[in-house]
Amino acid sequence: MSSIGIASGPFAHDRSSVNRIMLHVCLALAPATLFGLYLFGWPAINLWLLTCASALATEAACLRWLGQPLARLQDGSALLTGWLLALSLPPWAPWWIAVGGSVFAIGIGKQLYGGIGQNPFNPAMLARVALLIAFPLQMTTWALPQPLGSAGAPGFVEGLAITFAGAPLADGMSGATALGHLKTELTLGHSAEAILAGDFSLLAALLGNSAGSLGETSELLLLLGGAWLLARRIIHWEIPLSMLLAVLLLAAIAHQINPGRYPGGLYHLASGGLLLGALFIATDPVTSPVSRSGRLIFGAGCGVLVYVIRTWGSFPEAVAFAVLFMNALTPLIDRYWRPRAYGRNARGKPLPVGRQTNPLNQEGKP
Amino acid sequence: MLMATLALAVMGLLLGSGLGLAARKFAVSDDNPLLKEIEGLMPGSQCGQCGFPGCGPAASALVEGQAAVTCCPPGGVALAEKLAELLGVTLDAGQMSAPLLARIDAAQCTGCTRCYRACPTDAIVGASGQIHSVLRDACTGCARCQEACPEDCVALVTQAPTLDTWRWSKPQAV
Amino acid sequence: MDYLLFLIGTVLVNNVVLARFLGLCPFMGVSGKLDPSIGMGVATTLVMTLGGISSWLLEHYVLLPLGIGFLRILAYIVVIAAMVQLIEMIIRKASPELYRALGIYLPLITTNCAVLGVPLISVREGHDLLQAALFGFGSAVGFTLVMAIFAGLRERLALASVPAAFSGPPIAFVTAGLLALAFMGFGGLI
Amino acid sequence: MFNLARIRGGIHPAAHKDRSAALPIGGLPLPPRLYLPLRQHAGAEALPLVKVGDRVLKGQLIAGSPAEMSAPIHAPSSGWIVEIGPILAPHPSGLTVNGMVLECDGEERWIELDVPANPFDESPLVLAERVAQAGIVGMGGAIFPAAVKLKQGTRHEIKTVLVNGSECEPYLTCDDRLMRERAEAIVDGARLIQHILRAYRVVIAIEDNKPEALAAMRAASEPFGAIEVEAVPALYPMGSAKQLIQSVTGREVPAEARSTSVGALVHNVGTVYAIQQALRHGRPLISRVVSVAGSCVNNPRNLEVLIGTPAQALLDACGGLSLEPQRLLLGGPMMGVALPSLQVPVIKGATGLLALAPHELRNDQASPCIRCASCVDACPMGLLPLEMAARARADDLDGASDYGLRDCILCGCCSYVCPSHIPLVQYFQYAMGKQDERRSAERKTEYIKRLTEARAERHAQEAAAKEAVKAAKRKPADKPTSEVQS
Repeated sequence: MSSIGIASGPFAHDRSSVNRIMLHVCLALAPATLFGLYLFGWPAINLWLLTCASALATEAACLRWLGQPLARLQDGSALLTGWLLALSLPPWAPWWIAVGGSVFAIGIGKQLYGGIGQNPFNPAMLARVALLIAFPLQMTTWALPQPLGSAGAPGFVEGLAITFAGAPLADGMSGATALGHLKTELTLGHSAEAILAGDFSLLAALLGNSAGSLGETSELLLLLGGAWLLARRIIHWEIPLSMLLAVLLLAAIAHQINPGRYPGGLYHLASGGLLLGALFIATDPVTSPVSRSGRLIFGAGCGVLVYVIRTWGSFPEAVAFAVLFMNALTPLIDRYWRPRAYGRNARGKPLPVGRQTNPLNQEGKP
Repeated sequence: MLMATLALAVMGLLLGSGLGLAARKFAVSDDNPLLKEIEGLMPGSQCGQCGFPGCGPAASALVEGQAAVTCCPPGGVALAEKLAELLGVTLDAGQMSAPLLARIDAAQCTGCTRCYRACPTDAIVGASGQIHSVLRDACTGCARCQEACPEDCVALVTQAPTLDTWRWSKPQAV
Repeated sequence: MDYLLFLIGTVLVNNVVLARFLGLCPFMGVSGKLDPSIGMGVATTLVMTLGGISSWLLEHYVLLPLGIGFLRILAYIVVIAAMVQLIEMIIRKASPELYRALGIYLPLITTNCAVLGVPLISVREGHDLLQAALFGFGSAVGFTLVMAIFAGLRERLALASVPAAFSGPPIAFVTAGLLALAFMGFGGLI
Repeated sequence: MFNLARIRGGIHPAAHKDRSAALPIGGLPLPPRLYLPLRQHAGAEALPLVKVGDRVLKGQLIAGSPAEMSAPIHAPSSGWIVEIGPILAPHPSGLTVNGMVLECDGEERWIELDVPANPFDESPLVLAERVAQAGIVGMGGAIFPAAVKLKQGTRHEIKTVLVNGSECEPYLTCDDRLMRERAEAIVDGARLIQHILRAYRVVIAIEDNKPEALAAMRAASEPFGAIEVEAVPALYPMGSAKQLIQSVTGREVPAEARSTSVGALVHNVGTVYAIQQALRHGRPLISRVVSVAGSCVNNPRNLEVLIGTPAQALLDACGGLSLEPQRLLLGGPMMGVALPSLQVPVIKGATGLLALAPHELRNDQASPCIRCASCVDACPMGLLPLEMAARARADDLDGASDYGLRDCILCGCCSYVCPSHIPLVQYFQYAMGKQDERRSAERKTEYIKRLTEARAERHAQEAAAKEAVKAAKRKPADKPTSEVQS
C-alpha cells in the first residue's frame, strides 16, 4: 500500500538552487564590502576573513556533530551569515568579537534549531545584538576611515596587532558614528540642525567616507547590489520598499514638527545600517513572511521600530533590534496574512456560487 | 491583631458567600458528554477485539484512560485519530497494525453456515451447502468466523494493495 | 499622552515576562499552540485588570485605614483567588469551548505569580487608581503579546527539525532567551 | 487579447516542443496484441461483455459501463480476445489492473457503424447519450467521462464553452498537431457541443506560442460567428480548467464548486475531436494522438495510436531510443506519471510518452526549505505550498488542508521552482492519500455500524416472530379466558 522510492512529478525543474541564491547575495554584497575593506584597511580585512572563516568552521563542526552531510556546507548560507555579521561589526574590533559572534550566530542562532531554514531569528543580527549587549565598549568603538595606503593607515603587521593583540586605538583614530554623535549631542542640549550642519555631510555619508561598521558606510554601493538582487528576483521588493518608506515617512513628519529635535529622512536613510538592513538582512527569506501582504507589514514594522528606537531608545542604531523583533512576529504574520486562494475570498470562505460579477470583464465581448 | 483577624474573617466570609451565590447562578450540569460522543464514534459491532465486552464498555474505558486509543482495529487509524483528539493524547500511528480481513479457503469450505451465523456484521455470504465468501467492505477482522469454523478454513490476512488502495508514501525526510 | 506612554512602557519596555520575569509558568506551559495561548492571555488580561483595580481598592480602603499593611500578600491572594474562581465559573457557563481549551490552566491563573506580582509592584510604585488599572491591563497585554509571539514561534519550531537533544522544552527556553534579547531593544524608550 | 484576465502565479518552463511539432501526425504498424485496461476513466470499472476466445470486430463494444460515472470500451482492431484478467497498469506503482488482451488478426475489419443523419436535428440528451456510448473521456489527461460533463451541462445555463487548446505542458504537441491538421473537424465538434449545451458562445483558447494552430483554427472557424479563437498567454498551468476559465472569462470558479457554476464548461481539443468523430461518423474512441518526445528519442513526433498499444511499439515507430532514459513518463513532465516498464499500454488519457535524460529531470536530492516563497509566488491557486508540505510531513492533515491542500490542483509549479528541490507534490499526494484512507475508513465504520444495527434488528424480529409462534401455540388454551374477559 505504499511506494517507497517511487518518484512523483513534476519531473522538470527550473535549475534554481539554494547555493545559487546565497552566492548571488554574497556577490551583491561584494562591492560595498570591498570598498569598506579598502576604507578601513588591514584590521578590517583580518576581521572579515576571520568572521567568515569561523562561521564556516562552526557550521562544519555542527554538521559533523549533528550527523548531517558535510556537503551542506556548500549551500553558502554559513558564509553569508558570517559575511553579514562581519559587515555589521566595528571594522577594527578584536578577533574574539569576530569568532565569538560567528560561533553564537551559527551555533545557537542556526544549528541549535536544526540548521538552514529552521531558525526563527536572523543569526547574524542575533549575534550582533548579543555582542552589543555583552561587550558594549568594543562594539561601539569606531575607527575613522583610513584607506589602505593612506598616510596614517596601519600596515599589515599593525593590522594584525590591532585585531589579535588588542592594541589600543590611538586617540585621533576613533570617532563616533553619525547616529551616535547625534544622540550624544542631543542629550547635551544642542539642536539637531546645528549638529548636522557642523559635522554631517550627506555626500560623504552616501559615499561611505564616515565612521561606522564595515558594511554600512557606502550607501550607493549597497543600493547597487540590492538593485541587482531585485532585478534577479533573489529578493522581493516589498520589504526594502516598505521599510525605507516607513523610516522616511516618520522622519519627515517628525522633522516637520520639530526640526530642532528630529533630523530629516535623508539623514536616516544615509546613516547607519538602514540600507544594509533593508536590502540584505530583513530580506532573509528564512526569517521573513512568505506572502506579499505579510512582507509589506514586516518591512513597515521594521521601519517603524528602527525609527522609534533610533529616536527615543537608548541605542543609537536599531536595525538589528527591529529585525529581531519582527522575526519574532513572523510566524504570526504568516498565519494571519495569507494570499487569497483562487475561488475563495480573503477570509478563506468559498466565493458565492452564481452571483459573481466582475466589473472589469463582463461576459461576452466588451 | 484583632483587627487583622477580623478583617480577614470578614473578607473570607464575604468572598465565600459571593462565590457560593455565583456557583448557584452559573451552575453547569456535570454529566460527561465525552462518553456519549465516543460511543457514537465506535463501530458498534461489539466485536470485542479491544478486549472489552463491547463498544459501550470500551468507550467508558477510553474515557477513564484504561484503554489505548488504538484499541479498536475495525475503526482503524481514522477512529484512533479522532479519539486521540477528543481525549487529548498524542497518537503514534506506528502502533496501528494493518487491518486484517477474513478469507475463506474455498477448497476446504463445506458450506456449514457457522461462520455466516457468527459474523457480527453480516460480512459473509453464502447459503447452506454452498461455499461462503467474505465481503471486503463489511469485514472487521474480528476472527469470530475463524473460531466458529469447524474445518479451520478461515484465515485472517492483510489486504494486498490494489490501484484503489495504493497510496503515495511520504517522501524521505530531508 | 502620559498615560499612553505609561501603557507602552508597561507593554514593551518593562514587559512583565521578558523584563520582570513574572508569569513564567504559563509562558512555558500554555504556549505550545497559538489559540489556547491567546485564550490564556485574554483570561489573564481580565484577571489582571480587575486584580489591579480590586487590590488598589483593598489597599486604600481596607488595608491602609486599618493599618494592617503587613497582611497585604495574604489579602491580595484571597481576593484574586476568589475573582479567578468567579471568572472560571462565568467562562464555563458562557463558553464551554474556551473552558475546554484553557482546561487546567484557568485555576493556574490564581498561582500565576504575575497576577500577584503586578498589584504588588503597583503598590510599591505608588500608582493612583487609573494607573493601577492601566498597569494591570498593560502588563497583561504585554503578557498576551509575548504569549502569542512565543506560541507562534513554538508552532514553527514544532515543524522544524531541531536536534533531538534540544527538541521540546530546551529549544523553547533558548528561544525565550533570544526573544528577551530582541525585547532589550526597547530599553530606554520611556 | 485585451479582455483576457491575468491568472495568478504560474511558471514558464522550457517548452521543448519544436522537434515533435514540426512533423505531421504519423501512424505505426498494427501491434500483434493490444492491452485494454477495464478502467481508463474516472469512475467504475467497465464490465466485460465478451469471453476469452470471442472474435471481435474493430469498434465493437467489448466492455460496458455499469454506472453513469464510467465509460465503455471498444475493440481498437479486429481479432480475438485471448485473455481477461490482470494486466500491468500504466501507473507508477507497477500494480496490475483488470483488463483484456486482444490478439489482432491484421484485417482491421470494422463493425457496421451506425452513422447518424444530421446530429444537429437531434436532441441534446440523445447526442450526449451517443457520446457516452462512444466511450469518450477527457483526453487531456483528466479522463473524466465526457458525457457526464455534457449531461451536467444541460442542467445548467452554459454561457461559454471553452475548447482547451492551450497545451501548456512542455514536450507535448499532440493537441497542436491535431489543431493544425484537423481544424475543421474540431470546429465542427465545438459546434456540436454548443448545440448540446445550448451555449451562447464557444471560445477556442490556444496559447500564443502556437501561431500555426491559431491560424488554422481561425481559418476553420471563420464561417461560424459564434466561435471565437482566442490566444492566451503561454503560461503553465494555462491548460487547467480553472485557470483557463479565469483567463478567458475573467471569473473565478468558486472553491468546492464546478465550472458550470460560472456558466463555463471546458473540453480539451482531443475530446472535441473524438466527440465529432462519434456524432458525425459513429466512430467510438479507439485511437488517439500521442506525443512521443524527450531527448532520448531518436525522432520525436506525434503518432495516432490505437488504444492498448504497448509503449515499446511507440518508441520503435519513432526510431527507438538514442540512449537509455533515466525516466519514462506517461503524460507531460509536470503532471505525468513515471512508467514502471515499456510494456504498459497507451490508454485513453495518455497525452504523451516521454523518455527523458538526466539533464532534463529534477534533482532528487532535497535540502531543507529556506522559506524563500518561490512556491507561494508560483502557485496559480494562491496557496502556501511550503506550509502545506511542512504539515503533511508532520502528518498534520487538518493543518495541511487549512493551508490549501483542499484547493490544490497538483500542477507542480511549486516543485518546479523550489530551489531546495523538495518533492512538494509528493507530500501533497501523500497527504491526500492519507485523507482518502481516513475517509474510506470512516465510511467503512459507518457501513459496519449500519450492518450491525440491521443485524440486531433482524435478530429482534426473529426473536419476536418466534415468540409470536410460541404465543400462537399457547393461544388455543388461553382463548376461552380471553373471550370471557372481552
